[in-house]
Amino acid sequence: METNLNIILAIVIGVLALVFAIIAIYHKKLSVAIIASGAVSLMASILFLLLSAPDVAMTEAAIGSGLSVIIFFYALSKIRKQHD
Amino acid sequence: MIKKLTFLALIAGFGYMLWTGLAKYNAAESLNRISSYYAQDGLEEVGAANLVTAVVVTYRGLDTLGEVSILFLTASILGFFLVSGKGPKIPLQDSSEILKTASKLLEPIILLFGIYVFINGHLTPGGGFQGGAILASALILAYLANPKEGINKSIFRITESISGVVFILIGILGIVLAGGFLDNRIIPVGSIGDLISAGIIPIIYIFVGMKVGAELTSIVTNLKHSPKNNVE
Amino acid sequence: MMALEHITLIIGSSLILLGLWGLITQKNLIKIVISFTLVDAGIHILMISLGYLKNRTAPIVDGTIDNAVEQIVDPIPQAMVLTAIVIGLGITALMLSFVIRLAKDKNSLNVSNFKDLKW
Amino acid sequence: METLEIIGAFILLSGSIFIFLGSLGLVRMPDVYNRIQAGTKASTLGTLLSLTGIALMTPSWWSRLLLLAIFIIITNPVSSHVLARASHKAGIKLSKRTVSDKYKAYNQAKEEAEHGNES
Repeated sequence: METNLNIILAIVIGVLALVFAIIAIYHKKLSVAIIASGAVSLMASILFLLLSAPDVAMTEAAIGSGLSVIIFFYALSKIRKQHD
Repeated sequence: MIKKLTFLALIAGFGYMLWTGLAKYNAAESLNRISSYYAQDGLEEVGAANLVTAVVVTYRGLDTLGEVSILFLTASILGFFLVSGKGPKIPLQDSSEILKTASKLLEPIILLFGIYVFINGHLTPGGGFQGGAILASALILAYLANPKEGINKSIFRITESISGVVFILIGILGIVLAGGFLDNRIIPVGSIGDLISAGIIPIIYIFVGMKVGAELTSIVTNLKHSPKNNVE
Repeated sequence: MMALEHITLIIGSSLILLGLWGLITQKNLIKIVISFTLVDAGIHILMISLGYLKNRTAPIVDGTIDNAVEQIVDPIPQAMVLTAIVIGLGITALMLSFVIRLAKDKNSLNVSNFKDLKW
Repeated sequence: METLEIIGAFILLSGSIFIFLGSLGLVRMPDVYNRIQAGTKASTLGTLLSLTGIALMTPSWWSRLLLLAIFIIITNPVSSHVLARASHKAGIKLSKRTVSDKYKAYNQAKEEAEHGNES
Protein backbone atom coordinates (compact mmCIF):
# COMPACT_ATOMS: atom_id res chain seq x y z
CA MET A 1 0.00 0.00 0.00
CA GLU A 2 1.88 3.05 -1.17
CA THR A 3 0.18 6.37 -1.65
CA ASN A 4 1.43 9.93 -1.68
CA LEU A 5 0.00 10.38 1.82
CA ASN A 6 2.20 7.57 3.11
CA ILE A 7 5.29 9.18 1.61
CA ILE A 8 4.49 12.57 3.17
CA LEU A 9 3.86 10.89 6.52
CA ALA A 10 7.19 9.05 6.24
CA ILE A 11 9.02 12.31 5.54
CA VAL A 12 7.41 14.09 8.52
CA ILE A 13 8.02 11.19 10.91
CA GLY A 14 11.59 10.80 9.69
CA VAL A 15 12.42 14.47 10.15
CA LEU A 16 10.90 14.30 13.65
CA ALA A 17 13.06 11.24 14.39
CA LEU A 18 16.20 13.11 13.29
CA VAL A 19 15.27 16.15 15.41
CA PHE A 20 14.71 13.93 18.45
CA ALA A 21 18.05 12.24 17.77
CA ILE A 22 19.83 15.62 17.77
CA ILE A 23 18.07 16.52 21.03
CA ALA A 24 19.10 13.16 22.51
CA ILE A 25 22.73 13.82 21.68
CA TYR A 26 23.03 17.50 22.55
CA HIS A 27 20.58 18.28 25.38
CA LYS A 28 22.33 19.01 28.67
CA LYS A 29 19.77 17.38 30.95
CA LEU A 30 20.23 13.62 30.87
CA SER A 31 16.56 12.89 31.57
CA VAL A 32 15.45 14.91 28.55
CA ALA A 33 18.02 13.14 26.40
CA ILE A 34 16.74 9.74 27.54
CA ILE A 35 13.13 10.65 26.77
CA ALA A 36 14.18 11.94 23.36
CA SER A 37 15.91 8.64 22.59
CA GLY A 38 12.67 6.86 23.51
CA ALA A 39 10.83 9.16 21.11
CA VAL A 40 13.27 8.18 18.34
CA SER A 41 12.29 4.55 18.94
CA LEU A 42 8.59 5.48 18.79
CA MET A 43 9.04 7.27 15.45
CA ALA A 44 11.00 4.28 14.17
CA SER A 45 8.12 2.00 15.10
CA ILE A 46 5.70 4.17 13.09
CA LEU A 47 8.11 3.91 10.14
CA PHE A 48 8.08 0.11 10.51
CA LEU A 49 4.30 0.18 10.34
CA LEU A 50 4.48 2.22 7.13
CA LEU A 51 6.96 -0.30 5.73
CA SER A 52 4.36 -3.05 6.42
CA ALA A 53 6.20 -4.75 9.25
CA PRO A 54 3.67 -4.86 12.11
CA ASP A 55 5.59 -7.48 14.11
CA VAL A 56 8.70 -5.33 14.26
CA ALA A 57 6.63 -2.23 15.02
CA MET A 58 5.07 -3.93 18.06
CA THR A 59 8.43 -5.09 19.34
CA GLU A 60 10.06 -1.71 18.89
CA ALA A 61 7.18 0.10 20.60
CA ALA A 62 7.17 -2.26 23.57
CA ILE A 63 10.91 -2.68 24.03
CA GLY A 64 12.62 0.31 22.43
CA SER A 65 10.39 3.04 23.78
CA GLY A 66 9.05 1.28 26.87
CA LEU A 67 11.48 -0.97 28.65
CA SER A 68 14.73 0.64 27.55
CA VAL A 69 13.63 4.06 28.86
CA ILE A 70 12.75 2.41 32.19
CA ILE A 71 16.20 0.77 32.28
CA PHE A 72 17.91 4.10 31.54
CA PHE A 73 16.01 5.85 34.31
CA TYR A 74 16.79 3.13 36.85
CA ALA A 75 20.48 3.36 35.97
CA LEU A 76 20.38 7.16 36.19
CA SER A 77 18.74 7.12 39.62
CA LYS A 78 21.28 4.56 40.83
CA ILE A 79 24.18 6.71 39.68
CA ARG A 80 22.69 9.84 41.22
CA LYS A 81 22.14 8.11 44.56
CA GLN A 82 25.80 7.10 44.57
CA HIS A 83 26.96 10.63 43.91
CA ASP A 84 25.05 12.18 46.78
CA MET B 1 39.11 21.96 17.00
CA ILE B 2 41.40 19.81 14.88
CA LYS B 3 40.07 16.79 16.76
CA LYS B 4 36.50 17.68 15.85
CA LEU B 5 37.43 18.23 12.23
CA THR B 6 39.06 14.80 12.14
CA PHE B 7 35.93 13.25 13.58
CA LEU B 8 33.82 15.11 11.03
CA ALA B 9 36.02 13.82 8.22
CA LEU B 10 35.71 10.28 9.58
CA ILE B 11 31.92 10.47 9.76
CA ALA B 12 31.76 12.07 6.32
CA GLY B 13 33.86 9.26 4.91
CA PHE B 14 31.60 6.66 6.41
CA GLY B 15 28.59 8.55 5.10
CA TYR B 16 30.13 8.57 1.63
CA MET B 17 30.61 4.81 1.84
CA LEU B 18 26.96 4.38 2.82
CA TRP B 19 25.91 6.73 0.01
CA THR B 20 27.82 4.82 -2.66
CA GLY B 21 26.20 1.63 -1.44
CA LEU B 22 22.69 3.00 -1.34
CA ALA B 23 22.52 5.63 -4.09
CA LYS B 24 21.76 3.20 -6.86
CA TYR B 25 19.54 1.00 -4.74
CA ASN B 26 16.48 -0.25 -6.51
CA ALA B 27 13.96 -2.42 -4.78
CA ALA B 28 13.68 -5.88 -6.26
CA GLU B 29 10.53 -6.62 -8.19
CA SER B 30 9.96 -10.03 -6.64
CA LEU B 31 11.06 -12.05 -3.64
CA ASN B 32 14.39 -13.82 -3.74
CA ARG B 33 14.62 -17.60 -3.82
CA ILE B 34 14.62 -18.36 -0.10
CA SER B 35 11.80 -15.95 0.69
CA SER B 36 9.63 -17.26 -2.13
CA TYR B 37 10.26 -20.79 -0.87
CA TYR B 38 9.13 -19.69 2.59
CA ALA B 39 6.07 -17.97 1.16
CA GLN B 40 5.06 -20.86 -1.12
CA ASP B 41 5.99 -24.17 0.44
CA GLY B 42 6.46 -22.86 3.95
CA LEU B 43 2.75 -22.31 4.30
CA GLU B 44 2.01 -25.99 3.81
CA GLU B 45 5.05 -27.17 5.75
CA VAL B 46 4.64 -25.02 8.83
CA GLY B 47 1.01 -23.97 8.66
CA ALA B 48 1.48 -20.60 10.38
CA ALA B 49 -0.47 -17.69 8.95
CA ASN B 50 2.17 -15.24 10.19
CA LEU B 51 5.23 -15.97 8.08
CA VAL B 52 7.56 -13.98 10.35
CA THR B 53 6.67 -16.38 13.14
CA ALA B 54 7.36 -19.33 10.87
CA VAL B 55 10.81 -17.95 10.04
CA VAL B 56 11.64 -17.03 13.64
CA VAL B 57 10.51 -20.22 15.32
CA THR B 58 11.01 -22.97 12.76
CA TYR B 59 13.32 -22.06 9.89
CA ARG B 60 15.63 -19.94 12.05
CA GLY B 61 14.86 -21.61 15.35
CA LEU B 62 18.53 -21.95 16.22
CA ASP B 63 18.91 -18.16 16.01
CA THR B 64 16.05 -17.78 18.47
CA LEU B 65 17.70 -20.27 20.81
CA GLY B 66 20.94 -18.29 20.64
CA GLU B 67 19.09 -15.05 21.25
CA VAL B 68 17.30 -16.40 24.29
CA SER B 69 20.59 -17.67 25.69
CA ILE B 70 22.19 -14.24 25.09
CA LEU B 71 19.37 -12.69 27.11
CA PHE B 72 19.93 -15.25 29.86
CA LEU B 73 23.66 -14.45 29.90
CA THR B 74 22.93 -10.72 30.06
CA ALA B 75 20.55 -11.17 32.97
CA SER B 76 23.02 -13.28 34.91
CA ILE B 77 25.98 -10.95 34.23
CA LEU B 78 23.85 -8.02 35.39
CA GLY B 79 22.98 -9.83 38.58
CA PHE B 80 26.63 -10.72 39.13
CA PHE B 81 27.74 -7.15 38.52
CA LEU B 82 25.23 -5.14 40.43
CA VAL B 83 24.01 -7.17 43.37
CA SER B 84 27.47 -7.75 44.85
CA GLY B 85 28.06 -4.11 45.75
CA LYS B 86 26.38 -2.78 48.85
CA GLY B 87 24.43 0.29 47.85
CA PRO B 88 23.57 3.09 50.24
CA LYS B 89 20.32 2.64 52.12
CA ILE B 90 17.61 4.75 50.61
CA PRO B 91 14.28 5.19 52.36
CA LEU B 92 11.58 4.19 49.89
CA GLN B 93 8.51 6.34 49.66
CA ASP B 94 5.13 4.72 49.54
CA SER B 95 3.15 5.25 46.36
CA SER B 96 -0.23 6.92 46.37
CA GLU B 97 -3.57 5.23 46.91
CA ILE B 98 -4.76 6.02 43.40
CA LEU B 99 -1.80 4.29 41.77
CA LYS B 100 -2.21 1.22 44.00
CA THR B 101 -5.90 0.81 43.17
CA ALA B 102 -5.40 1.44 39.49
CA SER B 103 -2.51 -1.00 39.30
CA LYS B 104 -4.66 -3.70 40.91
CA LEU B 105 -7.22 -3.02 38.18
CA LEU B 106 -4.73 -2.84 35.34
CA GLU B 107 -2.31 -5.68 36.06
CA PRO B 108 -4.71 -8.55 35.19
CA ILE B 109 -5.71 -6.79 31.96
CA ILE B 110 -2.10 -6.25 30.89
CA LEU B 111 -1.11 -9.81 31.82
CA LEU B 112 -4.07 -11.17 29.86
CA PHE B 113 -3.12 -9.04 26.85
CA GLY B 114 0.46 -10.30 26.99
CA ILE B 115 -0.75 -13.91 27.09
CA TYR B 116 -3.12 -13.20 24.18
CA VAL B 117 -0.24 -11.75 22.16
CA PHE B 118 1.98 -14.77 22.54
CA ILE B 119 -0.71 -17.42 22.16
CA ASN B 120 -1.91 -15.84 18.91
CA GLY B 121 1.63 -15.35 17.64
CA HIS B 122 1.15 -17.64 14.65
CA LEU B 123 -2.01 -15.88 13.46
CA THR B 124 -1.66 -12.17 14.15
CA PRO B 125 1.32 -9.82 14.57
CA GLY B 126 2.98 -10.62 17.83
CA GLY B 127 4.69 -13.50 19.48
CA GLY B 128 6.89 -14.57 22.33
CA PHE B 129 9.15 -11.54 22.45
CA GLN B 130 6.41 -8.91 22.30
CA GLY B 131 4.23 -10.84 24.75
CA GLY B 132 7.18 -11.27 27.09
CA ALA B 133 7.88 -7.54 27.00
CA ILE B 134 4.22 -6.82 27.83
CA LEU B 135 4.30 -9.29 30.75
CA ALA B 136 7.48 -7.63 32.01
CA SER B 137 5.86 -4.19 31.86
CA ALA B 138 2.91 -5.46 33.93
CA LEU B 139 5.29 -6.85 36.56
CA ILE B 140 7.25 -3.57 36.63
CA LEU B 141 3.98 -1.70 37.16
CA ALA B 142 3.29 -4.00 40.11
CA TYR B 143 6.70 -3.16 41.54
CA LEU B 144 6.25 0.58 41.01
CA ALA B 145 2.89 0.53 42.76
CA ASN B 146 4.22 -1.32 45.80
CA PRO B 147 7.91 -0.44 46.06
CA LYS B 148 8.24 -1.56 49.66
CA GLU B 149 7.22 -5.15 49.07
CA GLY B 150 9.97 -6.01 46.63
CA ILE B 151 9.89 -8.86 44.17
CA ASN B 152 10.65 -12.47 44.95
CA LYS B 153 13.40 -13.21 42.46
CA SER B 154 13.42 -16.97 42.86
CA ILE B 155 10.09 -17.27 41.01
CA PHE B 156 11.63 -15.65 37.94
CA ARG B 157 14.70 -17.83 38.16
CA ILE B 158 12.62 -21.01 38.31
CA THR B 159 10.27 -19.91 35.50
CA GLU B 160 13.20 -18.99 33.32
CA SER B 161 15.07 -22.26 33.81
CA ILE B 162 12.00 -24.44 33.34
CA SER B 163 10.97 -22.61 30.14
CA GLY B 164 14.48 -22.85 28.72
CA VAL B 165 14.70 -26.57 29.43
CA VAL B 166 11.26 -27.20 27.90
CA PHE B 167 12.23 -25.18 24.80
CA ILE B 168 15.30 -27.33 24.20
CA LEU B 169 13.43 -30.56 25.01
CA ILE B 170 10.80 -29.71 22.38
CA GLY B 171 13.62 -29.09 19.92
CA ILE B 172 15.18 -32.49 20.65
CA LEU B 173 11.74 -34.10 20.35
CA GLY B 174 11.68 -32.64 16.85
CA ILE B 175 14.83 -34.63 15.98
CA VAL B 176 13.26 -37.84 17.24
CA LEU B 177 9.73 -37.53 15.87
CA ALA B 178 10.08 -35.25 12.83
CA GLY B 179 12.68 -33.87 10.44
CA GLY B 180 15.16 -32.04 12.65
CA PHE B 181 15.92 -29.82 15.61
CA LEU B 182 12.92 -27.60 16.43
CA ASP B 183 10.81 -29.09 13.63
CA ASN B 184 7.23 -28.15 14.31
CA ARG B 185 5.52 -31.19 12.80
CA ILE B 186 5.53 -33.22 16.00
CA ILE B 187 1.78 -32.83 16.22
CA PRO B 188 -0.21 -32.56 12.99
CA VAL B 189 -0.26 -29.19 11.25
CA GLY B 190 -3.87 -28.06 11.22
CA SER B 191 -5.54 -25.82 8.68
CA ILE B 192 -4.07 -22.34 8.30
CA GLY B 193 -5.85 -19.74 10.39
CA ASP B 194 -7.12 -21.88 13.27
CA LEU B 195 -6.00 -21.19 16.81
CA ILE B 196 -4.79 -24.77 17.24
CA SER B 197 -2.65 -25.10 14.15
CA ALA B 198 0.95 -24.72 13.04
CA GLY B 199 2.07 -27.78 14.96
CA ILE B 200 4.18 -27.03 18.02
CA ILE B 201 4.67 -23.28 17.35
CA PRO B 202 2.07 -21.97 19.86
CA ILE B 203 3.53 -24.13 22.64
CA ILE B 204 7.09 -23.01 21.87
CA TYR B 205 5.93 -19.39 21.83
CA ILE B 206 4.24 -19.76 25.22
CA PHE B 207 7.51 -20.89 26.76
CA VAL B 208 9.55 -18.27 24.88
CA GLY B 209 7.16 -15.60 26.14
CA MET B 210 7.43 -16.75 29.74
CA LYS B 211 11.22 -16.93 29.50
CA VAL B 212 11.60 -13.50 27.90
CA GLY B 213 9.19 -11.94 30.40
CA ALA B 214 11.08 -13.41 33.35
CA GLU B 215 14.43 -12.35 31.91
CA LEU B 216 13.41 -8.78 31.16
CA THR B 217 11.86 -8.42 34.60
CA SER B 218 14.99 -9.71 36.28
CA ILE B 219 17.15 -7.33 34.21
CA VAL B 220 15.04 -4.37 35.33
CA THR B 221 14.83 -5.47 38.96
CA ASN B 222 18.60 -5.92 39.06
CA LEU B 223 19.04 -2.35 37.88
CA LYS B 224 16.78 -0.78 40.49
CA HIS B 225 18.21 0.53 43.73
CA SER B 226 16.19 -1.30 46.31
CA PRO B 227 18.37 -2.22 49.29
CA LYS B 228 15.90 -4.83 50.47
CA ASN B 229 16.31 -7.09 47.47
CA ASN B 230 20.09 -7.00 47.60
CA VAL B 231 20.02 -8.98 50.81
CA GLU B 232 17.63 -11.77 49.89
CA MET C 1 8.90 11.29 -6.87
CA MET C 2 10.92 9.26 -4.42
CA ALA C 3 9.73 5.89 -3.29
CA LEU C 4 9.01 5.08 0.33
CA GLU C 5 12.02 2.82 0.74
CA HIS C 6 14.42 5.51 -0.46
CA ILE C 7 13.15 7.93 2.18
CA THR C 8 13.48 5.40 4.97
CA LEU C 9 16.94 4.40 3.71
CA ILE C 10 18.04 8.04 3.97
CA ILE C 11 16.50 8.39 7.43
CA GLY C 12 18.08 5.19 8.68
CA SER C 13 21.55 5.98 7.38
CA SER C 14 21.45 9.52 8.77
CA LEU C 15 20.40 8.10 12.17
CA ILE C 16 23.42 5.80 12.01
CA LEU C 17 25.72 8.72 11.17
CA LEU C 18 24.24 10.90 13.94
CA GLY C 19 24.67 8.10 16.44
CA LEU C 20 28.29 7.54 15.40
CA TRP C 21 28.95 11.29 15.71
CA GLY C 22 27.52 11.18 19.22
CA LEU C 23 29.58 8.12 20.09
CA ILE C 24 32.79 9.91 19.12
CA THR C 25 32.19 13.42 20.40
CA GLN C 26 30.21 13.03 23.62
CA LYS C 27 32.07 12.80 26.93
CA ASN C 28 29.26 11.64 29.19
CA LEU C 29 29.04 7.85 29.50
CA ILE C 30 25.23 7.76 29.48
CA LYS C 31 25.21 9.96 26.36
CA ILE C 32 27.46 7.40 24.71
CA VAL C 33 25.00 4.62 25.53
CA ILE C 34 22.14 6.76 24.17
CA SER C 35 24.09 7.29 20.93
CA PHE C 36 24.53 3.53 20.70
CA THR C 37 20.74 3.03 20.88
CA LEU C 38 20.37 5.62 18.09
CA VAL C 39 22.75 3.60 15.88
CA ASP C 40 20.71 0.53 16.74
CA ALA C 41 17.43 2.14 15.64
CA GLY C 42 19.04 3.37 12.42
CA ILE C 43 20.30 -0.11 11.53
CA HIS C 44 16.84 -1.56 12.17
CA ILE C 45 15.20 0.97 9.85
CA LEU C 46 17.84 0.27 7.20
CA MET C 47 17.32 -3.49 7.31
CA ILE C 48 13.53 -3.29 7.19
CA SER C 49 13.58 -0.90 4.23
CA LEU C 50 15.95 -3.24 2.36
CA GLY C 51 13.28 -5.94 2.63
CA TYR C 52 10.42 -3.71 1.53
CA LEU C 53 8.75 -4.33 -1.81
CA LYS C 54 6.43 -1.90 -3.49
CA ASN C 55 2.64 -2.28 -3.22
CA ARG C 56 2.74 -5.38 -1.05
CA THR C 57 1.21 -6.23 2.32
CA ALA C 58 2.65 -7.53 5.55
CA PRO C 59 3.76 -11.19 5.57
CA ILE C 60 0.62 -12.44 7.27
CA VAL C 61 -1.46 -14.80 5.18
CA ASP C 62 -5.17 -14.81 5.87
CA GLY C 63 -8.21 -15.49 3.75
CA THR C 64 -7.84 -12.43 1.54
CA ILE C 65 -4.46 -13.43 0.11
CA ASP C 66 -4.54 -16.23 -2.44
CA ASN C 67 -1.10 -16.02 -4.06
CA ALA C 68 1.31 -15.23 -1.25
CA VAL C 69 4.51 -15.00 -3.32
CA GLU C 70 3.13 -12.13 -5.37
CA GLN C 71 1.61 -10.17 -2.50
CA ILE C 72 3.80 -10.10 0.62
CA VAL C 73 7.02 -8.32 1.52
CA ASP C 74 10.19 -10.18 2.46
CA PRO C 75 9.76 -11.87 5.87
CA ILE C 76 13.42 -12.69 6.55
CA PRO C 77 14.73 -9.16 7.39
CA GLN C 78 11.74 -8.69 9.68
CA ALA C 79 12.60 -11.87 11.58
CA MET C 80 16.24 -10.80 11.87
CA VAL C 81 15.30 -7.33 13.16
CA LEU C 82 12.88 -8.91 15.64
CA THR C 83 15.75 -10.77 17.25
CA ALA C 84 18.08 -7.78 16.95
CA ILE C 85 15.75 -5.48 18.91
CA VAL C 86 15.59 -7.83 21.90
CA ILE C 87 19.34 -8.38 21.89
CA GLY C 88 19.81 -4.60 21.65
CA LEU C 89 17.87 -4.17 24.89
CA GLY C 90 20.08 -6.75 26.60
CA ILE C 91 23.25 -5.06 25.40
CA THR C 92 21.99 -1.65 26.51
CA ALA C 93 21.29 -3.01 29.98
CA LEU C 94 24.75 -4.59 30.10
CA MET C 95 26.45 -1.31 29.10
CA LEU C 96 24.43 0.58 31.69
CA SER C 97 25.55 -1.84 34.39
CA PHE C 98 29.17 -1.21 33.36
CA VAL C 99 28.49 2.52 33.52
CA ILE C 100 27.08 2.15 37.03
CA ARG C 101 30.15 0.25 38.20
CA LEU C 102 32.53 2.75 36.57
CA ALA C 103 30.69 5.66 38.15
CA LYS C 104 30.92 3.92 41.51
CA ASP C 105 34.68 3.40 41.23
CA LYS C 106 35.73 6.82 39.92
CA ASN C 107 32.77 8.87 41.13
CA SER C 108 32.51 10.52 37.72
CA LEU C 109 30.72 10.05 34.41
CA ASN C 110 33.25 11.81 32.21
CA VAL C 111 35.18 9.57 29.81
CA SER C 112 38.29 11.74 30.07
CA ASN C 113 38.68 10.80 33.73
CA PHE C 114 39.12 7.13 32.96
CA LYS C 115 42.78 6.90 31.97
CA ASP C 116 44.03 3.83 33.76
CA LEU C 117 45.20 2.25 30.53
CA LYS C 118 46.56 5.46 29.03
CA TRP C 119 50.29 5.97 28.88
CA MET D 1 -24.37 4.47 5.81
CA GLU D 2 -23.31 7.72 4.17
CA THR D 3 -24.67 9.94 6.92
CA LEU D 4 -23.02 7.81 9.60
CA GLU D 5 -19.69 8.25 7.85
CA ILE D 6 -20.12 12.01 7.61
CA ILE D 7 -21.07 12.31 11.28
CA GLY D 8 -18.11 10.12 12.21
CA ALA D 9 -15.76 12.27 10.17
CA PHE D 10 -16.96 15.42 11.93
CA ILE D 11 -16.51 13.84 15.36
CA LEU D 12 -13.02 12.70 14.32
CA LEU D 13 -12.21 16.27 13.25
CA SER D 14 -13.40 17.71 16.57
CA GLY D 15 -11.30 15.12 18.40
CA SER D 16 -8.21 16.12 16.48
CA ILE D 17 -8.95 19.78 17.26
CA PHE D 18 -8.96 18.92 20.97
CA ILE D 19 -5.68 17.05 20.64
CA PHE D 20 -4.20 20.07 18.85
CA LEU D 21 -5.39 22.38 21.63
CA GLY D 22 -3.81 20.07 24.19
CA SER D 23 -0.47 20.13 22.43
CA LEU D 24 -0.73 23.92 22.15
CA GLY D 25 -1.27 24.01 25.91
CA LEU D 26 1.91 21.98 26.38
CA VAL D 27 3.84 24.80 24.75
CA ARG D 28 1.99 27.81 26.15
CA MET D 29 1.39 26.91 29.79
CA PRO D 30 3.72 28.39 32.42
CA ASP D 31 4.75 25.47 34.65
CA VAL D 32 4.82 21.67 34.87
CA TYR D 33 1.47 21.18 36.59
CA ASN D 34 -0.49 23.32 34.14
CA ARG D 35 1.19 21.50 31.28
CA ILE D 36 0.25 18.10 32.70
CA GLN D 37 -3.33 19.24 33.10
CA ALA D 38 -3.55 20.61 29.54
CA GLY D 39 -1.87 17.57 28.05
CA THR D 40 -4.07 15.09 29.89
CA LYS D 41 -7.53 16.59 29.90
CA ALA D 42 -7.61 17.75 26.32
CA SER D 43 -5.92 14.68 24.91
CA THR D 44 -8.19 12.27 26.82
CA LEU D 45 -11.29 13.96 25.40
CA GLY D 46 -9.71 14.20 21.97
CA THR D 47 -8.74 10.53 21.89
CA LEU D 48 -12.17 9.40 23.06
CA LEU D 49 -13.85 11.58 20.42
CA SER D 50 -11.59 10.20 17.69
CA LEU D 51 -12.34 6.63 18.79
CA THR D 52 -16.07 7.40 18.64
CA GLY D 53 -15.65 8.87 15.18
CA ILE D 54 -13.79 5.79 13.95
CA ALA D 55 -16.45 3.55 15.46
CA LEU D 56 -19.14 5.44 13.51
CA MET D 57 -17.14 5.28 10.29
CA THR D 58 -16.34 1.55 10.46
CA PRO D 59 -18.96 -0.05 12.74
CA SER D 60 -17.37 -3.53 12.64
CA TRP D 61 -14.48 -2.34 14.82
CA TRP D 62 -16.59 -1.14 17.73
CA SER D 63 -15.59 -3.85 20.23
CA ARG D 64 -11.85 -3.23 19.92
CA LEU D 65 -12.38 0.53 20.06
CA LEU D 66 -14.44 0.10 23.23
CA LEU D 67 -11.57 -1.84 24.83
CA LEU D 68 -9.15 0.91 23.80
CA ALA D 69 -11.44 3.58 25.24
CA ILE D 70 -11.72 1.76 28.58
CA PHE D 71 -7.96 1.38 28.75
CA ILE D 72 -7.43 5.08 28.01
CA ILE D 73 -10.03 6.12 30.59
CA ILE D 74 -8.22 4.10 33.27
CA THR D 75 -4.61 4.87 32.42
CA ASN D 76 -4.57 8.51 31.36
CA PRO D 77 -5.71 10.14 34.64
CA VAL D 78 -3.61 7.76 36.73
CA SER D 79 -0.45 8.48 34.79
CA SER D 80 -0.94 12.23 34.98
CA HIS D 81 -1.63 11.94 38.72
CA VAL D 82 1.60 10.00 39.21
CA LEU D 83 3.55 12.52 37.14
CA ALA D 84 2.18 15.49 39.07
CA ARG D 85 2.80 13.83 42.45
CA ALA D 86 6.33 12.85 41.52
CA SER D 87 7.18 16.32 40.30
CA HIS D 88 5.76 17.85 43.48
CA LYS D 89 7.84 15.47 45.58
CA ALA D 90 10.93 16.23 43.52
CA GLY D 91 10.48 19.87 44.49
CA ILE D 92 9.65 21.47 41.16
CA LYS D 93 8.42 25.00 41.80
CA LEU D 94 4.94 26.19 40.89
CA SER D 95 4.57 29.20 38.65
CA LYS D 96 4.52 32.63 40.29
CA ARG D 97 0.86 33.24 39.53
CA THR D 98 -0.33 30.22 41.52
CA VAL D 99 -2.57 31.19 44.42
CA SER D 100 -2.90 28.00 46.48
CA ASP D 101 -0.95 24.78 47.02
CA LYS D 102 -3.25 22.42 48.87
CA TYR D 103 -0.98 19.38 48.61
CA LYS D 104 1.82 21.20 50.47
CA ALA D 105 -0.63 22.34 53.14
CA TYR D 106 -1.92 18.76 53.43
CA ASN D 107 1.59 17.37 53.84
CA GLN D 108 2.42 19.96 56.50
CA ALA D 109 -0.75 19.20 58.42
CA LYS D 110 0.03 15.48 58.26
CA GLU D 111 3.56 16.03 59.56
CA GLU D 112 2.35 18.17 62.42
CA ALA D 113 -0.22 15.56 63.38
CA GLU D 114 2.48 12.87 63.45
CA HIS D 115 4.75 15.03 65.60
CA GLY D 116 1.87 15.73 67.92
CA ASN D 117 1.31 12.01 68.39
CA GLU D 118 4.96 11.36 69.17
CA SER D 119 5.25 14.06 71.85
